Formats: sequence, C-alpha cells, structure tokens
Amino acid sequence: MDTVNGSEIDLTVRLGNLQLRNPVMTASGTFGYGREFSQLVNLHRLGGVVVKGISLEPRPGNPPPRVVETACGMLNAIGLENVGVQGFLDRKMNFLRGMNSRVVVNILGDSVEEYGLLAERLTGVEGIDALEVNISCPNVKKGGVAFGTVPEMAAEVTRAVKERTDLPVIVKLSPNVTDIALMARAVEDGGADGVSLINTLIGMAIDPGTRRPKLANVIGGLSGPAIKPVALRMVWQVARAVSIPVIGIGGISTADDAIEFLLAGATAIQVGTANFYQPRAAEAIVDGLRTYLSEQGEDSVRSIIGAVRVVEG
Amino acid sequence: MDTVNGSEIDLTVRLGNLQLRNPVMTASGTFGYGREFSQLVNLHRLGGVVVKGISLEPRPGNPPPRVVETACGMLNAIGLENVGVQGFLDRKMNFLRGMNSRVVVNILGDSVEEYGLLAERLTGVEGIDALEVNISCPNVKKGGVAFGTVPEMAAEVTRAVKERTDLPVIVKLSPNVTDIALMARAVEDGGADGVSLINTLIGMAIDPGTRRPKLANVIGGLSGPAIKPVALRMVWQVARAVSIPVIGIGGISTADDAIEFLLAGATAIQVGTANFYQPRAAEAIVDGLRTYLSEQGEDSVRSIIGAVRVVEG
Amino acid sequence: MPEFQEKSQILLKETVTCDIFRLTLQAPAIAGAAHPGQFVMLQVDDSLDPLLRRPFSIHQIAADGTIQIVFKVVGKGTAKLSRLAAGDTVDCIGPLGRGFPLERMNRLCLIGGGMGIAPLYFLAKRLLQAGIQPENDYVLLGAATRNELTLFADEFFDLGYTVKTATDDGSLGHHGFVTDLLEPILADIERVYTCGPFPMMGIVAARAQAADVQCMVSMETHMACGLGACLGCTLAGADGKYIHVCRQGPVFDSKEVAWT
Amino acid sequence: MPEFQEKSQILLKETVTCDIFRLTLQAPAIAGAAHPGQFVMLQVDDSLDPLLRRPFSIHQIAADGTIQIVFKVVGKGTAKLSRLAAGDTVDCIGPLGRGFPLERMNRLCLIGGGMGIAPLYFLAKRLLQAGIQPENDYVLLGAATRNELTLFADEFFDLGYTVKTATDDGSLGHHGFVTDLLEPILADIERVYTCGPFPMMGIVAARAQAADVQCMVSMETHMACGLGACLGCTLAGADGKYIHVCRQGPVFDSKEVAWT
Ligand SMILES: Cc1cc2nc3c(=O)[nH]c(=O)nc-3n(C[C@H](O)[C@H](O)[C@H](O)COP(=O)(O)OP(=O)(O)OC[C@H]3O[C@@H](n4cnc5c(N)ncnc54)[C@H](O)[C@@H]3O)c2cc1C
Ligand SMILES: Cc1cc2nc3c(=O)[nH]c(=O)nc-3n(C[C@H](O)[C@H](O)[C@H](O)COP(=O)(O)OP(=O)(O)OC[C@H]3O[C@@H](n4cnc5c(N)ncnc54)[C@H](O)[C@@H]3O)c2cc1C
Ligand SMILES: Cc1cc2nc3c(=O)[nH]c(=O)nc-3n(C[C@H](O)[C@H](O)[C@H](O)COP(=O)(O)O)c2cc1C
Ligand SMILES: Cc1cc2nc3c(=O)[nH]c(=O)nc-3n(C[C@H](O)[C@H](O)[C@H](O)COP(=O)(O)O)c2cc1C
Ligand code: FES
Ligand code: FES
Repeated sequence: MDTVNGSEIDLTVRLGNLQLRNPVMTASGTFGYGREFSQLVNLHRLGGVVVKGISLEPRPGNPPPRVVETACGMLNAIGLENVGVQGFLDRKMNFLRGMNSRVVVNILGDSVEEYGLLAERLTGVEGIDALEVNISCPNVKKGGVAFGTVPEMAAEVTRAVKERTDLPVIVKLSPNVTDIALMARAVEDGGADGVSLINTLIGMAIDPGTRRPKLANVIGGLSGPAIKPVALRMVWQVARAVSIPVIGIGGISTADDAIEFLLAGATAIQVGTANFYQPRAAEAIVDGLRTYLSEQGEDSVRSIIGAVRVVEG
Repeated sequence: MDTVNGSEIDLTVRLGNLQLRNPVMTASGTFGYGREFSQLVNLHRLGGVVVKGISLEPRPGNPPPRVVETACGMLNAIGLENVGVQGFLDRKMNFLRGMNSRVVVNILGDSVEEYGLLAERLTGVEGIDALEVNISCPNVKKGGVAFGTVPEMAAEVTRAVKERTDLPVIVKLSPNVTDIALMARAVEDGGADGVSLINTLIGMAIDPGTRRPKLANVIGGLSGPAIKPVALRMVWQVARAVSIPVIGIGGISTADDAIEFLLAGATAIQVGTANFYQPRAAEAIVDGLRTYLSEQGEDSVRSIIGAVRVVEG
Repeated sequence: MPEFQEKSQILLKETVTCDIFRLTLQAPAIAGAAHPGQFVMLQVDDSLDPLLRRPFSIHQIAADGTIQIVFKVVGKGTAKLSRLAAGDTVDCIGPLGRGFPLERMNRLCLIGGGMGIAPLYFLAKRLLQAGIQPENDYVLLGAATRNELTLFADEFFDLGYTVKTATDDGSLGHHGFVTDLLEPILADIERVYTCGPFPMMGIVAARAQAADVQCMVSMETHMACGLGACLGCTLAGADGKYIHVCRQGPVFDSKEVAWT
Repeated sequence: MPEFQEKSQILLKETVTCDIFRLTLQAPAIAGAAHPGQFVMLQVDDSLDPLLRRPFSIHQIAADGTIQIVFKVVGKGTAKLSRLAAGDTVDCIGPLGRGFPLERMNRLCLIGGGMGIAPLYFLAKRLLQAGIQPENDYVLLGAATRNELTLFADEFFDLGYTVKTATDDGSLGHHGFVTDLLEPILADIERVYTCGPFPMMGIVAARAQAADVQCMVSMETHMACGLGACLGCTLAGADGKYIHVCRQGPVFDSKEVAWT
C-alpha cells in the first residue's frame, strides 16, 4: 500500500496465484539478470523482473552486428545468447533472490521436451516465482516453424511445461501471426496461467552502401515505441478472448503507455527496450501510475484494468 | 533516360507489361487523386500515382477522430471514404490523364463480385494503366474475415479481377498474417501480375484521460517509418517466394529507404505516409536514387533490384 | 488556390506568456497569397518524432514577405517549436484551406477564445483594408487569464475596434466566458466570426443562429496532411455527412457543422 | 563499480572543426568515479528519434566535477548533440565499462586515430599522476587533416609527452597512416594503448604482437544499453567466443580480439 495525498492507493495485482506489489515488470532480454541495472534502478520497487531467456545449455548467440536502431525502435538478433540453466542457477539466482520484486524466468527450447526439462530444473528453486515460456522459437523437429505460430504446437509446449512444474506458467506470444486471439486461446486450453504479449515483430534493415543486411542474422526482432500500437491492439484482442490474466508488452516507456495497456485489459505490463534508453523507466511508471490513479480518483489499479470505454457498433 | 555526371542512368522498370519511367510511386490513400499535391509536387516526375481506394458506391468513411499520431508513425481509420467508381471516372480521371506518370487505380470491395465489377468498370478507360487490388478489406459474405488473410479468398479475388480486365493486376497484400509468402504465392497462382506490400499493420491507441480509444473506430492501420523494418522483411520474403514483380511499401521516406526495398527485391516502391509530412518525398527519392546509382557506378536501377548481399547459412 | 512549401527563417520570437509564443517567419510566397482564416502546416526539423506537421493559423502577414503565427505549448510538437530561436528555420506549407468571407457588411463581431484569437487579427486587418468602420465592430476576446490577453486586446484596440475581454479568473474584463459578452450586443450585429474551443464556438453558433445572425466558425481537428489527401480531418456536418476541415474549411458557416 | 545517471548541464561547447566538438559537462558523480578508457551513454532529449543513447569516451575529468567528451558528427544522434549549446542539459549514464590498466610501466606508446584520440587524453593525464615520465613516452596521433589534430597534439605536448602526428592529406606531420610512426619506435616500448578505427587498431595490434609488446585496444561496436543487459555489443574474440564490449571492454588486450 502506498499513500498519495493522504489516500491509499493499492497497486497490487494477481497473476493467478502470484501477487505482484505493482503491475510493472521488466521484459526478458532487456534487463539482463537484474544485477546489470542495480546501480541505476531501485530493483525493490518493481513488480517483477523477467530474466533473459534461459535454455538447457548455454548458447553463444548470433554473430555481430546484433542490434540496429530503426525509427522509434530497434532490431535485435541476439540469437538467445544465455548462460544455460545451470549457469543461471549457479551464478545469477543468488542476486535475484535478494530483490523484493518477483522473479520470473523466461525459458526457451528447440523442442517440446526441452521446455519440459527446463520447467523441471527451475521448479522448487527458492526465489523463482513464475515461468514465462518464450514460444517465438523455431521448433527444430518441425522444420523450424516457430512454436508460437501454430496453435497446436503452442498448446503442446504449454502442457509440457505445466506437467513439470507447479509454478505459475505465463506463455509469451509471438505477434507474427494472423490471429493472436486464436493463439491465446490455444495456450489457455493448454493450461497456461497467463499470457504475455507481444514478443518482437520480425523485421529487417539493409545498408545501402554495402548492400548487406544490417544484422548478420539478416532478420531480427523489432521492439520499442514503434510497435506499441500493434502490441496494444493485440492485448485488447486477447484480453477479450481469454479469461486468464494478460501481461502487456511492447513499446512501453511512460506511465501513459502502461495505462493504455491496463485499460486495454492487461493485468500487468513489462517494460522492454525503454530500459536501454531510460533505465529508470519502470520505476517512473510505478510513480506515474500512482499519480494517475490518484488524479482519476481510483484507489486501486485493478479498477482500471480493462476499463477502456469502447462503444461497440 | 537521365544524365548524371555525363553518364546516362536508366531508371525505368517494368511491372509485367507496364513500363514505369522510374520506380517511385505514391501509395493509395496518401496522395488523394493526385491533384491535391499538384501545387507542391511535380507530378510528371513520378513513376506512378496510385489513387485512393475506389469502391462501387461512394462511401462516407468512419466517424472522427480518424487519425492519430504514434511514435514515428500514425494510425488511420478513414474507413475507405471515397467517391465511388462513377464519381471517380466523372470527376477525378480527367486531371489524372494529364500527368506523365502512370495511373494505378486501387480497388476494394465487400465481396468477390464487387471486385470483379469494379475491374470491369475501370477497364478500357483511357489513362488507367493498372489496377491495384486492396485485399485488406473484410469479406462480408465470409463473416468479415479479411480477404487478405486467407490464401484461397485472396486467390479468388485475384481471379475475379483478372477475368474482367486486361489491365495489369497488382494485388496489395496485408501484413497481418503469419506467412506473407504463402499469401503472395496464392495470388500469384490466382494470376496476379504483381504484388504490392505492405498495407498497414493493425494497431490501436487509447487516451488515458478519457479512457476512450483515440480512434472512433477503435482500431486502425499503422503506417509510417515505424513499420519500415517489418515491410522490408516481408518484401524480402515475398521477392524470394514469387516470380512476379514486387512493389515495396511501408515507411519509405528517403532515397535510402527506397534503396533498401529495391535491394530486398522490390521492382518499384510506393511512398505513403511520408507524403503527408514531406510532400516532395517521392520527387526527392527519384533524385536520390539517381545520385546513389551514379555513386555506385550503376547505369540502371534494375541492377540493384534484389541485389542485397545475403550470406545464407 | 496557390500553395507553397518554403524553408522559413524565424526572424523574431516573441514570448507572450511562459507558454505562448509569437513567431515572425520569412515566407514571401505564402505571405503573398494568404487570406485571413487560412493556415500553414509547420515542420520543425527532419526528426521523425513527432512525425506529422502541425497546423497553425496565419496570425498576420506583412508586406516584407513575413507571416506570423501565435501558438501555445500543449504537447511535443509545440514544445519543440517553442525551443527554436530567431535565426532557426522551419519548413512551412501554405496558405491552406478556405478562409473567412470578406464581403462588406456592417456591424461585425469577432469572437476569439484562447489561441483562436490568432487568425482573427489577420481578419481584422484585412477587413480594415476592405474599408470597414472598425469602431462599429466588436472584438470579443476570452482566455484563461490576463497575461494571455493584454497583448492581443491592445493590438485590436489599436486598429480601432471596440474590444471587450473576458477571463476565466477575472483578472481582465468580464469574469467568465467570452460568450457572455455576445448576448447584449447580438441584436446590433450582421455577422459573427469566431475561432476557439469547440464548446465555445458551439455556444456562439447557437446564439447567433437563434438571433438569425450569420456566423462563420473556424474549426479544428487532427490533421495529417492539411492538403485534402488523407481524409483524416473530418467532422460531423449538420446534414449528417462528414465535412473535411482542411479543404472545405477550416472556416464554415456555423449551420454546416453538427454541434452536438 | 559505481554507475550514475545525471542530468548534466553543458558548461562549455568548443568547436574543434566544423564537425568536431568538445563538450564540458557538469557530472560530479561520474567525474568522481571515472577511470580512463571508460565511457558514458548520452541522451540528448526525450525525443524518440533517435531512440537509443550514444556512447562517448570520457576525454577528461576535472576536480570541479566536470567531464569532457569530444565527438564528431557522423549521423542523427551526433548532429543533434552538435546543435546543443552551453546551458542545455543532456542525460548522462556512466562511468561505464572497463578502462585501461594503469600499472607502472616504462616506455608507453599511446596511439590514437580520429575520435579514438578522445580517451587517450584522460589516460595520459592519469598516467602522469601515477608518476610516469612522459618525455620517455610517445603519443602518436592520426587524423584526416591538420585542423582535426592540432588542438589535441598541443595538449598532449603540454603534458610533456613526445608527440608525433600523421595526417591523410599530409597537412600536419607524417603524410600517411599513424601506424607508420609506430615501427621505428616499437623496439623501445613496453606497452601500447590504442583507440581508433578497427583496421588501424588491427595493424597496431599485429605489429605490437609481432614485437611481443603488450597492446591494449579500446573497441567500438553498436551499443543499445551500455550496461551489459542487451548482449548487442558483441565482437568476435580470438578464442572463437564472443566478447561483450560494454562490460568486458571497451578496453581489451589485443590478443583477446579476432582481428580478421
Ligand atoms: C486549422 C488549425 C489551425 C490552428 N491554429 C493554431 C494556432 O494558431 N495556434 C495554436 O496554438 N494552435 C493552433 N492549432 C492547434 C495546433 O495545431 C495544436 O495545438 C498542435 O498541433 C498540437 O501539437 P503538439 O505536438 O504540441 O501536441 P500533441 O502532443 O500532438 O497533442 C496535444 C493536443 O493537441 C491536439 N492535436 C495534436 N495534433 C493536432 C493536429 N494535427 N490538429 C489539431 N489538434 C491536434 C491533440 O488532440 C491534443 O489534445 C490549430 C489547429 C488547426 C487544425
Ligand atoms: C565505447 C565507445 C566510445 C565512443 N567514443 C566516441 C567518442 O569519444 N567520440 C566520438 O565521436 N564517437 C565515439 N564513439 C562512436 C559514437 O558512439 C558514434 O559515432 C555515435 O553513436 C554515432 O551516432 P549517430 O546517431 O550520430 O550516427 P548514426 O546515424 O547512428 O550512425 C552513424 C555511424 O555511427 C555508427 N554508430 C551508430 N550508433 C552507434 C553506437 N551505438 N555505437 C557505435 N557506433 C555507432 C553507425 O554504424 C554508423 O556508421 C564511441 C563508440 C563507442 C562504442
Ligand atoms: C535485445 C532484446 C533481447 C530480447 N530477448 C528476449 C528473450 O530472451 N526472451 C523473450 O521472451 N523476449 C526477448 N525479447 C523481447 C522483449 O522481452 C519484448 O517482448 C519485446 O522487446 C517488446 O517489448 P519492448 O518494445 O518494450 O521492447 C528481447 C528484446 C530485446 C530488445
Ligand atoms: C490515411 C491513409 C489512407 C490509406 N488508404 C488506403 C486505401 O484506400 N487503399 C489501400 O490499399 N491502402 C491505403 N493505405 C495504405 C497505404 O497505401 C500504405 O500501404 C501504408 O500506409 C504503408 O505505407 P506507408 O508506411 O509509406 O504509409 C492508406 C494509408 C493511410 C495512411
Ligand atoms: S488533413 Fe488530410 S485531408 Fe484534411
Ligand atoms: S551494449 Fe547492451 S550489453 Fe553491451
């Protein structure tokens, strides 16, 4: 509970069994393992931190260049570089356990089995509060089609993870699909406790001078303010399609951005690319949210979730 | 033919039977019926003008607000306001016929039949050089699913148009799909002489103060520099998937932007939202293209089409 | 109607209040063609954020090829514009839209609220050139507080008009709405020109229409192009159809607009 | 290592050439913690275009809580930075990364090319404080032309170093590459510090390694965060693994880097 102008404003939200002190989290891959920001941000004030995607084995990632700026956004092709699950548990969890914020571990795999194994390894570990399943990865056994573009595959991954863990399971949806609500319903049916969206849009950039793609990987993921309108639309569509909580992600950098997602139906939000250019963005959003609620005469953030006023035809 | 530094640079490109003096066109809905820009732009220097989408009957469009600015982009929900095919022929064609540039008429309908009828009405009209078929519209007979999201429906519309016209038929693809190459192949199989892409991404914006969507229509189409990386990626994917010419659209505002699309495999490009903030963008792109080709020692723009240097794994 | 795109240097920047500024721009082609009630679309620089041009009424033109605009800082675009200084350059498209009708009429009333005052000064000056007796005409100006108003009130006064003011805080003139000033004089008047917030103009329009006085209103909407191309700038018209502000307007007869 | 985010006022803007500038920034926390070879991530304003911060080496710090950066206009971000004036404020994160090793060694050689000169001045000053005899040490500076070099060459000279210069157009010092100046003196040297374009540093590294002289290089890549979070700033390491420039570097032993 926090107090503004003498009145108490309740910022807590629930993602299934998981209570967050406030709805503001940081997005996977944009906040390292928390520690990277500890000098600049008060980590204890955040609702939660989602760590960089973890795979069974360490991954070296893609060759450079891996990032390129675009209009109000950036493309990345990090290639899911990470320390692997063992490295994560050995070297990263200790710091994360010291935070007041929730710790969500983002996982990724090449096959349904890998997701299941990861869930198993991360369950029962002190300090891990939830899993976020990144399904924007290619299913190597199915010719490299991304799990997140085929409802059945997405549901299968969800089930595999749910079977191996009692942690809340949030499935992170890919926006590169025709019908995002269909994907959300599929993972809901697969047992997901929540969905988060959006992951990056697939994009590309070319250097006219050299005629080469600006990313060594040719294509990469587009993030940042540029994609916010698409993300918000998808969150709105998904929030109406499922009954599990929705976490909004995509181009959020100010409290107003976050409020748009909450109004559209998100129970919580994640700040991604904004951490890079404004490390204090998430903290500032917590403050701004409180100011907004107080100005609007609301005593709980939950009152604005899904409260967009749409006159349907 | 134009001359730079004494050497001649050939900017002409062919879209099937249709030769353009240069690959720079203006995109439907962003350049009115040409005349709106005639005081500010030398229309004769453009490769072509694609007019605002035309339907069988005049349409009033959506209630306001219809446009809202977003980060490096804008959302529009014009609702396909237009003068209808008869109004177009009576009141707009005369001016368009006076231009040296090619005239492409963008058409839209609620049903396959409407597209066919429109093609018929516009065929044999002096001064119309090609049709561009906007398939990002809802198929009213199929519960409002957009033609452009179902390969079979897209192919059917293409066939219906091709049967009624001998004009070159360009099908304009919607980016709101999982597999853009699949859509492109479907319309190629349907007989399209070319594809243009991308139309707008679907997006949304909410006003935190009023809690209302910023567009009266709730959702709208995202355009402008923000979407360029997605558009470029899709053009690259489609250019490798089909053998008909590809027209690149999406966030193009400078010569470098246009060159990226040509390198990715586009035979021509269309300038959209940039016309609003820089009416001379298309003209400047023609100039910039010539400068680039001369600096790169190329004597024809055709040498750079698809010339991106990708080292495939 | 002729339209131009000019790289316009800022010759003078006047600070009216802490968030209202007046710029004098070198724009000879636009100045040469401008008509009261028309506007320009301004681009501050080639940054893509904010992306679109912003519309501003032409506040005044001068024989030396300059135009003036007056603006209030309300968001990103105007904030950026306010950080420019004399010597800087903006990109300017204009003159755009259909301005005010100027045919000779006796007993006019110009009613401006907030930044809506801006185009009325150009109108007032042009009416003088058309030979109208300003002392018989009213200029009613409203704003939030005194310092947003004094400069403009003085300038209209100097032209010879009968000027009345209203402020929300009562710091200058009538304490209340500028529309309150209209009622007592309405009987005398043949035509009202008004520009300001939508609700204010709605009240002016209603009173004028009730008294059978012609009322010309200058409308505001979001504009992407200002050129009639995007079809984004619609408002609901009185006849149930949409009106397009940038080309059919921004000036309309109040009877053409749906006020509810 | 401590890191800070400060709203830094520009106290002084020096124009070195038409496109090279030196800014003195009020950044007491960063100045207090900075180590030569470290950098800052700068944000000009809250516009979203360009979106990301830009990295700049710390060129110098002063006891009054200021830091200096030197930069060349090469694109959007630096162009925007160059339009600021004394009194304006930028948002500054730093000091970031691992700087140059400073343990006592005789006969050092600092080799800077272009903007790579920037961090070497801070290094040169700090080495003096560590008690090194500058007259025995070389500073080799290269640039395109004379006016990009004179200011810096004079300043290193004033510290007491033996300074040699090279320019591409021969307008100052050796007509050719700064790397040409290294060969004749290499035998005397125990450690080389270098910062500049990748090919230049590659040549320096090759020569130093061939002569078995330790060589510290300061690397450049695209950086999104500068904080070790995005994993975007990789380069190929000599052992086939990737190195992360912002946290493991920007300063590396040249043997850690893959130069081809
Ligand atoms: C024909 C016309 C003439 C105008 N003349 C003047 C004038 O003389 N002086 C003056 O101060 N203002 C004038 N305006 C309003 C001015 O254009 C807006 O204040 C300005 O565009 C806001 O830009 P911003 O980036 O600062 O604000 P934003 O952050 O974009 O928005 C702030 C507010 O301004 C509104 N707004 C934003 N963009 C537009 C737009 N393109 N058109 C209309 N409203 C918008 C938003 O709805 C919001 O309420 C005029 C508008 C029109 C349509
Ligand atoms: C650790 C480090 C220290 C640096 N120190 C200095 C310095 O002291 N003085 C100086 O003038 N420059 C320095 N640079 C380079 C400087 O960061 C770039 O010149 C600047 O980011 C270009 O921004 P821009 O928007 O002007 O150019 P852009 O339009 O973004 O690009 C122009 C060119 O700069 C390159 N570039 C763009 N962004 C980056 C980035 N984030 N990192 C590296 N290169 C980039 C692009 O590849 C392109 O070639 C340093 C870079 C690094 C990594
Ligand atoms: C550099 C970078 C790395 C990312 N890595 C991951 C990742 O490992 N797992 C994941 O699920 N999402 C990853 N993402 C996606 C973000 O978590 C987020 O969904 C996306 O960037 C959109 O949000 P934003 O616009 O706020 O950045 C990454 C994004 C960026 C920019
Ligand atoms: C205001 C507006 C109206 C549009 N109207 C049409 C249309 O009628 N038919 C169509 O096929 N595309 C229409 N489009 C889409 C554009 O032609 C183009 O495909 C899209 O805007 C992406 O390009 P851009 O980013 O360069 O604007 C419209 C776009 C805008 C912004
Ligand atoms: S603003 Fe584009 S049509 Fe009026
Ligand atoms: S710049 Fe982000 S990790 Fe190095």
